Amino acid sequence: MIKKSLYLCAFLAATCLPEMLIAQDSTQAEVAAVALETAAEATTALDSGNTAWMLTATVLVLFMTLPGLALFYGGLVRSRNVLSVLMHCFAIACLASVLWIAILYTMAFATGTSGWLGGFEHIGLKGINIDSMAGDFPETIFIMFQMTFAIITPGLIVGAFVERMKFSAILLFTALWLVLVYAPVTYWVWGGGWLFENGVIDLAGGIVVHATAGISALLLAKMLGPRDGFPNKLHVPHHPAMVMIGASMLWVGWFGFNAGSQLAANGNAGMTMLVTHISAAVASLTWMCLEWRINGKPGLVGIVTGMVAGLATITPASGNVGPLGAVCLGFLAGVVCYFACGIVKNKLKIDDSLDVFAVHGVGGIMGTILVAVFGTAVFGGTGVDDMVQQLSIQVKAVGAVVLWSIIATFVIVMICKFTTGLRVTEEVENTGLDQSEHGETAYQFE
Amino acid sequence: MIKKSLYLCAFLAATCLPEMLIAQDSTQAEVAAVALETAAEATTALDSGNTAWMLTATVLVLFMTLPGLALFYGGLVRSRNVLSVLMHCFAIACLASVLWIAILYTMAFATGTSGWLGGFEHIGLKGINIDSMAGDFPETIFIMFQMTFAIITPGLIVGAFVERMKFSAILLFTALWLVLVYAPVTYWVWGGGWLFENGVIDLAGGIVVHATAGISALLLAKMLGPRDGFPNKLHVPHHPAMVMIGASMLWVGWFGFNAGSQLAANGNAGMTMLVTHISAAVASLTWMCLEWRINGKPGLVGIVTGMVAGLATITPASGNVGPLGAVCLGFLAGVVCYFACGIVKNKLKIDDSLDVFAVHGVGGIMGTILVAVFGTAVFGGTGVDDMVQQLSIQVKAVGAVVLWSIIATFVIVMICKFTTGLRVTEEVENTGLDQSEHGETAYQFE
Amino acid sequence: MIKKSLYLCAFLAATCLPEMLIAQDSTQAEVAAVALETAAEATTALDSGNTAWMLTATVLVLFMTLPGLALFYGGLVRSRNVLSVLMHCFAIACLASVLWIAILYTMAFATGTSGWLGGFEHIGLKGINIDSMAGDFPETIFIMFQMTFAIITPGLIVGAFVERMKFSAILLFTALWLVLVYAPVTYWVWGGGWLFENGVIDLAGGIVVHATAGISALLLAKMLGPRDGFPNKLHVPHHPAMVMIGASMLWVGWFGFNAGSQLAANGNAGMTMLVTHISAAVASLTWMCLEWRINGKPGLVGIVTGMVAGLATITPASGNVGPLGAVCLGFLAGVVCYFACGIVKNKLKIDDSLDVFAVHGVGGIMGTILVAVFGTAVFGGTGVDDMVQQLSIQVKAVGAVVLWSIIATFVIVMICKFTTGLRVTEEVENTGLDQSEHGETAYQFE
Amino acid sequence: MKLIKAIVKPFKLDDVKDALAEVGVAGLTVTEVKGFGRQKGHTEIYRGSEYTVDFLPKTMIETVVDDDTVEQAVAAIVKAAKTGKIGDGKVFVLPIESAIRIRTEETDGEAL
Amino acid sequence: MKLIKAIVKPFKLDDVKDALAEVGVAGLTVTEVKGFGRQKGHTEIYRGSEYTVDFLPKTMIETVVDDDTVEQAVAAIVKAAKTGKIGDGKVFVLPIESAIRIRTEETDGEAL
Amino acid sequence: MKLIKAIVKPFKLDDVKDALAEVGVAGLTVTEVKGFGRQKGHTEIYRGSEYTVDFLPKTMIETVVDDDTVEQAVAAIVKAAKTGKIGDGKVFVLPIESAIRIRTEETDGEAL
Ligand SMILES: Nc1ncnc2c1ncn2[C@@H]1O[C@H](COP(=O)(O)OP(=O)(O)O)[C@@H](O)[C@H]1O
Ligand SMILES: Nc1ncnc2c1ncn2[C@@H]1O[C@H](COP(=O)(O)OP(=O)(O)O)[C@@H](O)[C@H]1O
Ligand SMILES: Nc1ncnc2c1ncn2[C@@H]1O[C@H](COP(=O)(O)OP(=O)(O)O)[C@@H](O)[C@H]1O
Repeated sequence: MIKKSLYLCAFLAATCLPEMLIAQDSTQAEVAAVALETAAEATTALDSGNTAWMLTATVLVLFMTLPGLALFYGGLVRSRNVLSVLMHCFAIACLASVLWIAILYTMAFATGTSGWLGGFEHIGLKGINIDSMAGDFPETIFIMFQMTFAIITPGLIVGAFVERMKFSAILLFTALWLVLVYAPVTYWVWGGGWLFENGVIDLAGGIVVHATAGISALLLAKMLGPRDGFPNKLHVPHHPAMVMIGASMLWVGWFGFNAGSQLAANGNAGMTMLVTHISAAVASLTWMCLEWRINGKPGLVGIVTGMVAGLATITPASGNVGPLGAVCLGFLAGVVCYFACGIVKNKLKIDDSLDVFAVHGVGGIMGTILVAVFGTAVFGGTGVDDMVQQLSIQVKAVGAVVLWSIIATFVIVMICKFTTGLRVTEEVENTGLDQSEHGETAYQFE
Repeated sequence: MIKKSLYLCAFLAATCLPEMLIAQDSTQAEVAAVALETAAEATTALDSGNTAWMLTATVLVLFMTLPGLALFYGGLVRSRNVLSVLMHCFAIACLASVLWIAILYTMAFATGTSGWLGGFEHIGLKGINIDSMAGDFPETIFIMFQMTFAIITPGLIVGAFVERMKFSAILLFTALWLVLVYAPVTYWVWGGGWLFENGVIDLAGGIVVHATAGISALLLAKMLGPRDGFPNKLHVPHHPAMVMIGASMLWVGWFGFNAGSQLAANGNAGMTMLVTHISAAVASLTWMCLEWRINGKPGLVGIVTGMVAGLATITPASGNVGPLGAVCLGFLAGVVCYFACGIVKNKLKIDDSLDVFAVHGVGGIMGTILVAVFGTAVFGGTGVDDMVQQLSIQVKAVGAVVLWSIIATFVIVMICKFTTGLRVTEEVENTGLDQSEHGETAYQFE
Repeated sequence: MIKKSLYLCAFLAATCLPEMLIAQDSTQAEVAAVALETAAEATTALDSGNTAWMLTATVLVLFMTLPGLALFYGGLVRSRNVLSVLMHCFAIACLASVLWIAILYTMAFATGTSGWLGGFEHIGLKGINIDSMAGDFPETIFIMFQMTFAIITPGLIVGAFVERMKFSAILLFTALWLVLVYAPVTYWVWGGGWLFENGVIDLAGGIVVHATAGISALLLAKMLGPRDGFPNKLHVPHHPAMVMIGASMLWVGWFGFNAGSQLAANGNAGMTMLVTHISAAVASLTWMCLEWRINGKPGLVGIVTGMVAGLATITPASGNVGPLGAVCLGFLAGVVCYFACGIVKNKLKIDDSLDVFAVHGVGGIMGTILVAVFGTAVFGGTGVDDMVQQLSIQVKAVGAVVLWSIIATFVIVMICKFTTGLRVTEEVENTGLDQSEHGETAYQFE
Repeated sequence: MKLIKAIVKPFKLDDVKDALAEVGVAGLTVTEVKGFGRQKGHTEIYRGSEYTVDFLPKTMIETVVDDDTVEQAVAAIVKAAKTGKIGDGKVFVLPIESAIRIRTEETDGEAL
Repeated sequence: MKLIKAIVKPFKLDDVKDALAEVGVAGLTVTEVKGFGRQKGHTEIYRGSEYTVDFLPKTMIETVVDDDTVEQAVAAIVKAAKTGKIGDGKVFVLPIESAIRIRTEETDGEAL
Repeated sequence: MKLIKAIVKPFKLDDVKDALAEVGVAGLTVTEVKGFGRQKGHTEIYRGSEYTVDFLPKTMIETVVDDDTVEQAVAAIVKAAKTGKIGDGKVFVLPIESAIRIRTEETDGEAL
């Protein structure tokens, strides 16, 4: 398994070479936005307020996955598979943590020699100590904060493969995906890589998190095949209250995600929190009204899905838009993601089971592109002076990342297919993964 | 719906006129406690520590509603109505958020021309930007922090009408109530209005939150009529564990609520946290002992109800009392609210289904009045020099707010009655709101 | 009950006398690590960032117990006893809070006249006001922060006696245990007592929390006797998802526990957070792999138990080890605690029902001892210069605390036996404690 | 002796129980079941997709009665459970050969 | 009239329901049950200790049919529920003395 | 063949199962039910108000046995389930007309 993934790395490195040469022109990021001086260079004094906020934000983002996302997803499946979903999220979180300190952090954030991949100086957190600083707070906290993003991103993909994928395949997929997709893209956008150089805007992960996860989820779902009974004989979510609990945790945690991405407790963080909240509220109401109108009844699963769509959509834009932009993005999130769900299921006929692409992928991409519009002063935004130019950068960034996600995910899925195998047997699917894969039963109410 | 509410606003404005003229005498708040300089006036430098705490406190208070309060209430109803309760809390949160930025914030906190209502300069958050400050932290965070209060207050009222009120009526009620009750009262007490001018003490919402919600809940429950089976054939709480989870979230979130209301991470916040906790613990134990003695068995729902009573009671007083005062308030909360529950049901015969009035209303009012006693130095408190005078101010404030809440709630309920209608049909009530109003089923354990 | 416990205190004081005389040599702690100047002495200015972090950390640790630990334990028992477990945790939290302000805080942290027990100057929080400082943040917050530790520690013991112990006995046991075990040991290790003087390392409670609770739990479980059906006819955990939710809350809360114990938002807190997380992740994966290998299936309850083991183990060491040490401790936690569970049940034949000793006790003791190894520079640690000497201090400290815990717990259990009685009747055990002891039913899904 | 097996709408349980008590039937056993019949299930819609829920929640009441109580008991159930809307349910009567009360080992008529 | 009581594997419920519909049986009542038989339960292992789970989740389908439909109905159930693996379950047939539809008070054959 | 339908206290399930195994009955189906009888329900008190819980949790055990095993089986159940306290439950015996094992299509005696 490890051997195979190393081999793949080599293969991909070779593939990238030509492109790398082209990108060579772009000068190194002079001052990385996520200012990561090693301890030696650190000159900024520690700010205890910013440090306090970053500690808290890190806790919040971890809380989003454990148990937030796990519950959000767990409530949507059948009762015989709920534990498996929680297990997926939990195991992925642990695996991502270990890989992050081993290799991903350095790949994503150490100064690289090209715009394509970070350096390897911090492999195994080499060179990091108590005094290492990331701007005016400790680098250890930056490492942790970013780790929580590396945890939730593959966690999002879980929604695509629930109720049918082998646990061993999930672990292998996650490991390879983090190395081949997440770490490089993070470097490109946040770590000082070529998209960062190009001036792409993505405060908290419309590209890095939602686009990568959304696209990969869609492709994985397609390659994995649908659940038994798709699309007409599926079972209703077994526990909508669990979905709502998870969604609420996502909402509160998302303030750590977005406002934490400002890396300081300041006016930017405040505005980010505000617009994040507005988008979530507007998207929720929008989705609710659509359901009310179209289905006759406003549902709980619906309103909270709208909320997630609103949050995913504002994520990349939350450092640049004002309240008005947030209202617009929230509204668009509600409408577009609502219809995207139906399109994926009914037109594409892909069993992206918990709508990872339609909600996160579509939302994240939409926000990434529209920040070029709503980030302009006209809409009360900041930081976007030339809308057209920014638009082209954003589109290019999305395009490149989507393309790379597709290629890499395809390769990874093929690897899994021929090593661990992808799907459980039909019998296991019938019995449920909880019992068959994990030897446990979810509810024993006697 | 919107037209109607505008009409109502006009009507009420007219009604208020005479009173307003009387109140005219009171000079404008010189320095509003919640010091809201617009960016132009801001001179205080940003304090990152206070900012960090206010970001966190905001997250905590949102967490109180989503999912805290929702679960606290959801576990108390029948299993066929649990989703509807979660939906109420969630939709109310979204609606309150949107109204807050649209109009409520400016009504509550912008400098007004009389003591009765804030100005309209910040309508739609006009004039707020990244640099706007509220004291030494960004105004955006102040807006968010206060928004979470506007979210939870109508959320509390949910407990009065569960299992029978129409969803459309709930939304209309909430919108009107926020405009007519919450925003004005907030201005009176916190925003620099006439009660603020009078020197009323209410750190975190004994009046603004608990008294308004409690009284309105009682009246609404009365006007709505009881659930089928009240009072002798009601069903037991379907999920006490859910109640306890929600209550625990309320407890931890309440530190954001109370200590956050100090608007700084300092000694005041510390003492507020301490007395808040003490009151909760003492009230819990008091309630538990009462149950043990009276019913023979100490129950989980009971102990956590005691906790909520203790927290509601200390809320207005938590900036002024010391540990001893907290012990006294906690004890009184446990005893008085315990018996209040029985009185509402058995004497008043009102189906205030989840005891909003008996727990929040009674607790909040009691704390508001008793802060005049326990805030004196005799009881280790601070800030109350003349007990008798303070007592009269507190009583006046409670009286005025209760009166206004009753009048406004009555009008609002009548409006709902003649537009959306108030109650679901008997058949819907029998089937349960989850299925009938929201098209979902809570537990599908196969 | 109170009389009896006072009597016991006297008895124990007498017993301690000889030892106290020996310990007399050790000079008073010159500057207590947890620097608690009374207001009069306070010279350090308040740091709002550290204050913000300590407020947050306090919230996080309370969240660990309510509802974290309660759910972690509640999901592991039968459905007829789940409410009783939640009730135990909740009532213990309230009781510990009240005792803490009454007497425990001063016993644990006020300057004592010997190395054995703190002074009584802060009894009932006498002398504490808004201006009292603990280093550069308010002492009120320090009191609250430490209170949350006094809440969770007896909470951990709940796991030993679930499904069979009388509620009255639980309350009495908890009160006596806090006075006789928790407060003294806290003084010894953190409050400036003899172990503190000796230079023992225990950042966040390997000794104070996990060793005391673990050992006492084991002895209590032994004296209480096993549940009906132990060891072969026990029932499976009724709600593994609840276990996972609780465990996740423990994980996020543990950052408050460990990083909060640095009492500042600085580089130490950052590194503590990082190593805490690493240990949890590694231990989880280790436990999962062991289960996979040994049982054929990796389970959810297993992986989260591994997580708790990893966290308990790193706790005392988290201020001294680096990432490498954290990986090693996490791995050892996974392996050793995994097998310890089996040993307690199958070899010792003690029904320590939810493995308090095997997970918390063993983990905490292991971490306490191994910090002497992994805290050395060789393993990238800090603060341990002389491994052998530190090892001997650590072992001595563990030995003394274990011994004292055993003696005191034995006495306390005997007291309970002859006053409240220890166990419920067989009929109550059959019916379940929820119904019989608390008059409630957990799940009423109609 | 007969076993009466009635499948009714869940919210009618209390009414049926009371009606049976009135005709002297004071022992019964209740099971939560899911029913399928003329009353069609419903669809729930999540994120734009329809999920068919074929089965509806019903309550099954089983009570063993003396031969001469059967008719009254059935009539009582029918009266109490009727709403006149589709899905009201059925009552079936089955023969019972013997009955025994565990506590006292009384049999047949005495066991009820 | 007969009561057919079939205990089958839970995931076969839909197939059985469809099979019954094909032979004209359109009313049935379903109960989630736990079964014990030749198919042995399993052990779940938590923290190194084994817990025996003796009972397996099964689904009980009860349907009352006319005498002349019994055979087809039983055959349909057997066909639909069979996997050939142990634990497929049983079908029992019991006599029914009378049936009544609550809504209309139609009896016997008409009640089904 | 007979269907034995026993309603017992939930915590007696294991004992009854073991007792039945001893007399050679190795197949049974269990349903969680709520019972109403001489043993009165209880009240739960929340926030000072009483809620009557009429129904008590019971466990229904159904097992089909050969005619000549019925007596022993019933006796075994009664013995195992008895506590002597009110609410111990009942055992009813019903006639069965036919049985079939789905997996093998064996019928009657062989099907059990
Ligand atoms: N033939 C049958 N055998 C067993 N149960 C039946 C049968 N027909 C109907 N039922 C039960 O009765 C319930 C109500 O039947 P349905 O046909 O929907 O309405 P109605 O009784 O008003 O005609 C069903 O949900 C099912 O549980
Ligand atoms: N004698 C019986 N009486 C009632 N139910 C039975 C009986 N024997 C088996 N069952 C039910 O049928 C299910 C399947 O039976 P089992 O013996 O495990 O497999 P198979 O039917 O393939 O021989 C059991 O789980 C139980 O619910
Ligand atoms: N006539 C009956 N028909 C069906 N079930 C009955 C009947 N009488 C009692 N039961 C069931 O038996 C259980 C125990 O009966 P109960 O009268 O409470 O005690 P006991 O069996 O000791 O007299 C009841 O809870 C109910 O489930």
